[in-house]
Amino acid sequence: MAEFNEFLEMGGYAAFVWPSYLVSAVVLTLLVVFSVRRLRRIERDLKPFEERRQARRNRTRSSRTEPLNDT
Amino acid sequence: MAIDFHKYANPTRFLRLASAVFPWVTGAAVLLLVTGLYMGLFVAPEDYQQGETVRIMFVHVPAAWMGMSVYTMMAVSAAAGLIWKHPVADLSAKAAAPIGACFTLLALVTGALWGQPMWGTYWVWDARLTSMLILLFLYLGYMALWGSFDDHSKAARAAAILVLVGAINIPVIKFSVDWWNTLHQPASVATLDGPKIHGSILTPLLVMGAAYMMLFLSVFIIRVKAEIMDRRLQIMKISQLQE
Amino acid sequence: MSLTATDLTCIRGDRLVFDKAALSLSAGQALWVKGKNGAGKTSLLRVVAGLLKPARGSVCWNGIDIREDPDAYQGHCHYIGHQDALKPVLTARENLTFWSTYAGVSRVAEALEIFELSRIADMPAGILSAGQKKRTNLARLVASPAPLWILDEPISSLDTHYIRLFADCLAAHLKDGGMALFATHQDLQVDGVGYLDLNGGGTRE
Amino acid sequence: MMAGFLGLVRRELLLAFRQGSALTLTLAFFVIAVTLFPLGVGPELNILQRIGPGVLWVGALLSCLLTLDRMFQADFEDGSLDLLMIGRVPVELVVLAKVVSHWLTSILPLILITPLLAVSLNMPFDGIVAMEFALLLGSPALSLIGSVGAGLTVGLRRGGVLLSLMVLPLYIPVLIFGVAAVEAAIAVLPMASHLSLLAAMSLGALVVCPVAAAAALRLAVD
Repeated sequence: MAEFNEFLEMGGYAAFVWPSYLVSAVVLTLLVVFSVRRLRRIERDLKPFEERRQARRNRTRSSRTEPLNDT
Repeated sequence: MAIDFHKYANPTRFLRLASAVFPWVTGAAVLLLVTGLYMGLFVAPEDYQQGETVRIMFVHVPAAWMGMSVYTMMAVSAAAGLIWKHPVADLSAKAAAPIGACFTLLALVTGALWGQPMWGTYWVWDARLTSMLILLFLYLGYMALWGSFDDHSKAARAAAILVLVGAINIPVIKFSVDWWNTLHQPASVATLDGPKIHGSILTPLLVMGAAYMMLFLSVFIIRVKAEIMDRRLQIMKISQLQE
Repeated sequence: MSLTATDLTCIRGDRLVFDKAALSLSAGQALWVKGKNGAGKTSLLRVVAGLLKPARGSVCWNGIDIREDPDAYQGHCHYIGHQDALKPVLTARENLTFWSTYAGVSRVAEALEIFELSRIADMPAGILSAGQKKRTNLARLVASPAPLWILDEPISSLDTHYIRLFADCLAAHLKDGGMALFATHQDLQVDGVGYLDLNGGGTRE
Repeated sequence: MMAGFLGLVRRELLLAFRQGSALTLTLAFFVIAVTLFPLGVGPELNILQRIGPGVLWVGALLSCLLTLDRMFQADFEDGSLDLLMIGRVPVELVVLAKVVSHWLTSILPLILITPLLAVSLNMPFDGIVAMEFALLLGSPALSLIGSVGAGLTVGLRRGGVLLSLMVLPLYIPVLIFGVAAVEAAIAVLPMASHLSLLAAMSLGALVVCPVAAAAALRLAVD
């Protein structure tokens, strides 16, 4: 157990080493979380448009025979 | 009459490549982070001069590296966007800016935390910290410029001009700040370079550097994908308006 | 001297403004750009003037794309926009003198004379009425000759007398081998003017 | 072409003198900003002498920013910018004419009044001489870099704030070597290298900035 405490103390510099790791972890996780949430939000907003476009494409495809390349 | 200019803003090739690479990059990032932290915190010996505070270097130096290399990458993609008009280039510069800004901010914070035990104050106008601070301003200026345009393609070109002018100025700023620092160099301050880095410290540093690079790539892919989808969303909203 | 534009597509802020617009003008010809509001008349004029970059298609002056070799085209056309490009602090004469010397040849007195501005020539442009400001702006067309006139709503805020006066001016310009491309809501009754209907995207003589 | 260029500069100067406010605005701001420092820092002359060069240079930088965003904005609003873009004079020269007139109307007055303020900050005579040279050599870079910022923010809402955020970081090298030149003169050390660096920055800006500003203006009218 003592060894663990000694590790925690960081030779007396615990007040500097741990905060710098903590800040790094917090900032990077926030960055990832916000980025992923933004992507989810945009995909959610895009869903109705995609479905409408798909529906329109199916209608036109059924009325026409030649294949429609999807850009 | 509405032409289908999704081609204009829908680079599926990039999306396919990105989603293929994404799992590998994220996996590598996690793996490298874990090994880097383990080596940095447990394996690396403490430094004879700085003691345990040298471990801060493992989060400070990679962040500084990334802060600078992301800005360079933005300048290159901005140039590509202006010259070859490739829509993904503009989007990738816009997507990378916040990540670069985060890394620069981390470099500043961890630099200050590292400086305190050595110099007794949190902020010392050390040449590298000052250059990092100026780099952060350049990032903020870039992101603020994006925010103040409503027309996307104009914002892209304006931001590209700014990041290129900024990139041309970075060496001049770096030179003048370094020179300015030596002019006002207080006598006995050990600069951030610290002791000559030997093996046991260097390897965790390089592993952490690679980990930060992979982390950048994975967040970058997420953000670029979001930017591309956002462009498609705007275009769809407007073309819906027109029908 | 000829101006041709082929397959012009203009996109403004992700909005398609017009598509596959085409036109051609040679000496002595004029084209009236028609279309309802928002059809992109102003955008078309700005594209032809070289201010707006078309998403697709090209504008050629004497066969050379104006984007590739701007020097050949710059200075050869007058652009009259919605705004009057007058500095309120300077007098009408000073404004005209600046723009004409800027373009090279300066015939300010004659221009003031034609547009009946001599009486107010030395008053600060800021206190002129909208009609007087528009006439001062139009006087630029005469103060320094240029082969191509690109006019966006040139006769808005003019009364019938001055509309007639401007129409004669335009007719004289065409007779001298000049060219004009203009968008307006009233018919100028100048003969030999084709028109371009932006809604349909095609041109009819 | 040259007639057009000179005509544009003459018009800008005429406008500046007709609307006297632009001229006095910058001067008044510079004087007030500099006099704030002794009030804030305290009247001890040796402190003032120590911070004098820095205060004057930061003051000059900020005052130059004030009139920057009007450099193209006024022409954008009344439609002149469109005509300037398609006129006979290439856009890069139009930018240069604007920079020259901005320098003459905004920065030259600062340089002329600096000796007065330098005395109030207890700056020795050769420091003042160095300050004048440094300002003369370094300030063109301020106008040139500023013109790029002004071009990028034409037509934007709250463009002024954005302009300073973008441009100030790029002013730092000029600030550092400007102050260094004056401090070297005060300490009777050679300052030729600092002045030559300032001149180099201005010349470098002369090459890069008109092209960048012209590209930005093409964007604004697009």
